[in-house]
Amino acid sequence: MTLDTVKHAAETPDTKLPWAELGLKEDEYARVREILGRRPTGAELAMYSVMWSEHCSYKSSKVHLRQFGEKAPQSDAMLVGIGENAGVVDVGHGYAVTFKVESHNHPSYVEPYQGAATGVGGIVRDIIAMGARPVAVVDPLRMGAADHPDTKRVLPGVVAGIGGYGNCLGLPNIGGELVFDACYQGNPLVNAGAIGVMRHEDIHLAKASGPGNKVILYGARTGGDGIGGASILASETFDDAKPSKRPAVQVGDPFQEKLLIECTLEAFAEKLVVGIQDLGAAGLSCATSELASNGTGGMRVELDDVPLRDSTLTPEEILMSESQERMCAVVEPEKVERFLAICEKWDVTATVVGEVTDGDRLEIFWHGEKIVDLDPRTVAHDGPVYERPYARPSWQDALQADDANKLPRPATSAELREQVIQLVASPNQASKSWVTDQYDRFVQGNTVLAQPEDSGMVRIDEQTGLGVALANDGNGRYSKLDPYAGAQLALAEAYRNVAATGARPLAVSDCLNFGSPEDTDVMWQFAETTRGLADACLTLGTPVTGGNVSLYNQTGEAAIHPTPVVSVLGVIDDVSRRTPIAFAEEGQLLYLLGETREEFGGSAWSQVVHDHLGGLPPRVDLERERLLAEILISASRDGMIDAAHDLSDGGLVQAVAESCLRGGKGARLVVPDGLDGFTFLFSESAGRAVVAVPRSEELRFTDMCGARGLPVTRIGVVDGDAVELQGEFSIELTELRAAYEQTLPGLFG
Amino acid sequence: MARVVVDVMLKPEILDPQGQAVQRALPRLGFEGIADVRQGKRFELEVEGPVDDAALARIHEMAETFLANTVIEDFEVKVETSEGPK
Amino acid sequence: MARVVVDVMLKPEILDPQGQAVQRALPRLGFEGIADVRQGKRFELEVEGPVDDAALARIHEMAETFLANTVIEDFEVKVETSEGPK
Amino acid sequence: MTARPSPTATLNGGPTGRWNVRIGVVTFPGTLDDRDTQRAVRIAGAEAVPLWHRDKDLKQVDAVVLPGGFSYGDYLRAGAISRFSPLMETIIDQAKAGMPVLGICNGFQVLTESHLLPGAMLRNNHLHFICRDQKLRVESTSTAWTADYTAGQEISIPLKNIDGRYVADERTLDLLEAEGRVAFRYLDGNPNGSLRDIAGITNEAGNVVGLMPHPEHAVEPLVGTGRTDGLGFFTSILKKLVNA
Ligand SMILES: Nc1ncnc2c1ncn2[C@@H]1O[C@H](COP(=O)(O)OP(=O)(O)O)[C@@H](O)[C@H]1O
Ligand SMILES: [Mg+2]
Repeated sequence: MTLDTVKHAAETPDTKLPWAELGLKEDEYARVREILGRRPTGAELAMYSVMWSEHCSYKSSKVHLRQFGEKAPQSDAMLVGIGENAGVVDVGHGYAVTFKVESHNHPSYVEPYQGAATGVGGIVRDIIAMGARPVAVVDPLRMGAADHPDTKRVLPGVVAGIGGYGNCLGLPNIGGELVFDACYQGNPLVNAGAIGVMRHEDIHLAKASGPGNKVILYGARTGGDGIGGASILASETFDDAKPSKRPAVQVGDPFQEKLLIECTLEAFAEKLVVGIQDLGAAGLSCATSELASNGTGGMRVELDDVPLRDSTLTPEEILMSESQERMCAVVEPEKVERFLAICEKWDVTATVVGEVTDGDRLEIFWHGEKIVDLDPRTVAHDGPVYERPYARPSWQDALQADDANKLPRPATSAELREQVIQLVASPNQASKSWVTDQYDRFVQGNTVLAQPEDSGMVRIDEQTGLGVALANDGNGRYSKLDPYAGAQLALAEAYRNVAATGARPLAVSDCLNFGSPEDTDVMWQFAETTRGLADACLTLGTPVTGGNVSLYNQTGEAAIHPTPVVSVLGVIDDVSRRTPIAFAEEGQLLYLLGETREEFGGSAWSQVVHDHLGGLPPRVDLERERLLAEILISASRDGMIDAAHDLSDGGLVQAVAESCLRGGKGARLVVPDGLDGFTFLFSESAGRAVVAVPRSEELRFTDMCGARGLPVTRIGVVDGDAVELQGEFSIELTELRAAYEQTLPGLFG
Repeated sequence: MARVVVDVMLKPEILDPQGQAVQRALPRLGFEGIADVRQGKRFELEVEGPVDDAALARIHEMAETFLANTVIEDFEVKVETSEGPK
Repeated sequence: MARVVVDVMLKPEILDPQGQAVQRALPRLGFEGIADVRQGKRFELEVEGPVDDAALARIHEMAETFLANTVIEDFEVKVETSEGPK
Repeated sequence: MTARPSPTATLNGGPTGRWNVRIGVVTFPGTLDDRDTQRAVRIAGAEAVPLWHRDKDLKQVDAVVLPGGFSYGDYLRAGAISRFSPLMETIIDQAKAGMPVLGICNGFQVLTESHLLPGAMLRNNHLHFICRDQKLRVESTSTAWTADYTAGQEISIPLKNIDGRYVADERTLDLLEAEGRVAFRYLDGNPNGSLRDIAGITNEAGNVVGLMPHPEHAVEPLVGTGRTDGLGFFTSILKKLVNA
């Protein structure tokens, strides 16, 4: 076998390469040839093909994502924005916080445990690559129908994988979502998010600067993981006798990752690192080309020095391998010894594999021969950009015309009561303890709030009580009805959830899960979503700091609901001021903040009772959201409320049920003037929350709402052992608890 | 009653963090000369009735669809003659 | 290189919920006639040098002090002749 | 980061940081709760001394805590690899000579693997990781780590593990009961199938204690479960060492 060196490639311009099998389009391959002025070598082709893939290049989504930058609100908090491994925001007292959400959808369908586990591993490496200590994880999940047999395979595996990995890393899981819907049957969504904390001066970036500086690869050895494409390259064109077995599934090693965290942080603390990049999708191809192109010079890499788990790997495969738990650091020569000593201390394999050069090329060598010689920018940043066609789906009007407000409503008090129980017991509304009890929420000793609170909250400074909160939301049903409004509702809900716990919303990360961008309907949904989200972020003053796009979540013709998952990060000056959801004190007054309209399109009620999806989602009023948030934050700071719960899917009755069960106290509710009991209980109007106010604070609180123009309605009192709607029905907490808590254990054991 | 054993091991190309951790610990415990360790699972099944070809075919199917995850694992079905670990 | 296998199983008197969970699932998957399932561990050791009595004695010691916890587990050491799961 | 003196620490233990008591907190690769344990030690009023698994030296500490986590990923068996560390050799010797040692969760597993405590920990009977606020009864107050509790006192502290099922043979269990060495028992339902609802035990001398639930996560009113029921472990040892 002749090694396909740069020289060889120049001499054999007519050699056919399997660019199509590697996923490149004809014009893309032509561009590669044009960029290089010759045909690529096998190794170069491997790099271009993975880095120009949809996953790594964002070629279909880029033109739309630009709005997040173009429409970004002015924010003093933003320290590092879109384009790095994760965004960074200033939270005061010299602390900076980084956070991001990513998808690991497809791998989690193929192998739920490992797919989900490695999803957590990947997002945590993004956080450490910024210089931060990870302090919490979250896991927004979407599964197929709760009673579908395949969901019994996927969900328990996913939950065990997220727990198995996150628990072993010592990261408290402080939030997430679990939504069941048949549209996710063949395409479950496994999104994972992480938060990290650092001092301002510790922020690190992925760039290789300073000629002579060493490139160190450390962590797990490189194996043949996730390199199906490269194997084609190796076997069909260059060597027919290659081993055929290359695993499509990667197995995670959380213990290795824990060591990686500790040794990386120790190296940061000793100021040993000039630039750093995690190895995720596209492995070394991505890390070397991104480090080099973001730096000032070029880079030279000796591929023979990469520690291997499998000695039969070809250079193409080494470049593409997605073996987990690896990082790449750029270190000044005189600090290399110390860096390696820290790795040794933590039993982490570390090897110098290259150095920064004063040129501008990325050069990679194998057995002493040059097999890659290219401008790293062309791989990392100058990938193809598509303006994919899109159009409003032909079915959209009919869907919106199918008005949920016209569905038959409960006719009697008994029926109303029955539907409350049905709602609370439905898989999407029922308690998620079956999931969250499998996650460690206490580790690190800083968890102030975790599930089932409105947002997760961790303390980041013991002296001052400074803390951060994170909430993730997304409602695919709303987005299906109106993707522009759906994205805004997702943001509004996460924003409201953060404020409900007393934290001030600061910044946004998002994970956009969609079907195929080659479908004009899907592309329209995507365009509408990004436009809606960017507009709303501008209005609410919360910039998007980063995120992730997952496309092709589609089985045949059927795409999933457009599902933007929006994460809002908030800050709270003193976590002792946090507001929980629990109604814990008898006699406290319950107030409903905001306005309730007849809005049932996409509602939980329409799904649970009628299996219906149609009409319009709730109206969005971002100014109202902002006002509501201000009230909730002030009330928390000044001690005017003891509990708050945001109203979202399931409406008021769901929120009240959760707050009562959490606090172990009942509530007596009265239908306010101008509303009927059904609308009062089940409407999903946005911009609302329910709060528990101590009697001594009642006047102060209502005056504040009145003065600022927020509608506030007294709806009842915390009292007794039942949730009672005066004149209609009463449900004992024991019955309510059984309905709420038994559903998931009943389904999943 | 007859005993059938199903051994399930990670495929050779798949990372085996457990086996690795064991192997790395051995020299520290004073055990040299072990070049590699892989850790897998062993299932001992007590089969009612005769272990004939039909029974073995069923167990093979069970191993393939349930005991092993063939995306990442290989398996082997053996009829035990000895008594297994004591 | 020679392969030595160490099988480690929970002692019979110790509850094995993993084995039980497997056994309970079998009928639901349409597999009848399995009276009991026990799940244990299998270690495949690649031994450098000859697998003579001395080597086996060392491996036995390794199994007893490390691979198995003899408070709860039994083990068996076997020299592999076949190739293991394929 | 240093902790503010907690009001509860003063209640139970006396003025913060006045005595020069050094409590070692061990870090193995994969240990997770070491920094939380150090915080708990500080809140109780003692000095927390980090100990590294590769060292043999105990840095003149007066007592040692083996914290929770997944040392060596819990690969092979929880605690099985850690117990062979150089530091554990020293700790095993010192424990036998009477030094107080507390093993929490993974630390408990290390203690059973080291045979400093009898029995073994196995996978939970329901096979899931479980994280919850767990009610316990303190059965023995005559250990180095429990004197600040009252016999029979009920406390709630977090439980979080997947290998938390305590097993031992009948003879050992009977002996533990007879000698009053069952230190903690689960209340309100056995969370993992532990024999005789055992949550924690002590050695004969009472200096070595192991338990699965996490007292170090219940020392501040704001975080975790919001309870401080776990602080007594750390004030108990502090008082004992101060009065020694
Ligand atoms: N939906 C999105 N919204 C905002 N930023 C996004 C989105 N998707 C991707 N990005 C940003 O684009 C950059 C590249 O993303 P990605 O390649 O996934 O990063 P990484 O490889 O570090 O995970 C990152 O800064 C990421 O935050
Ligand atoms: Mg990254």
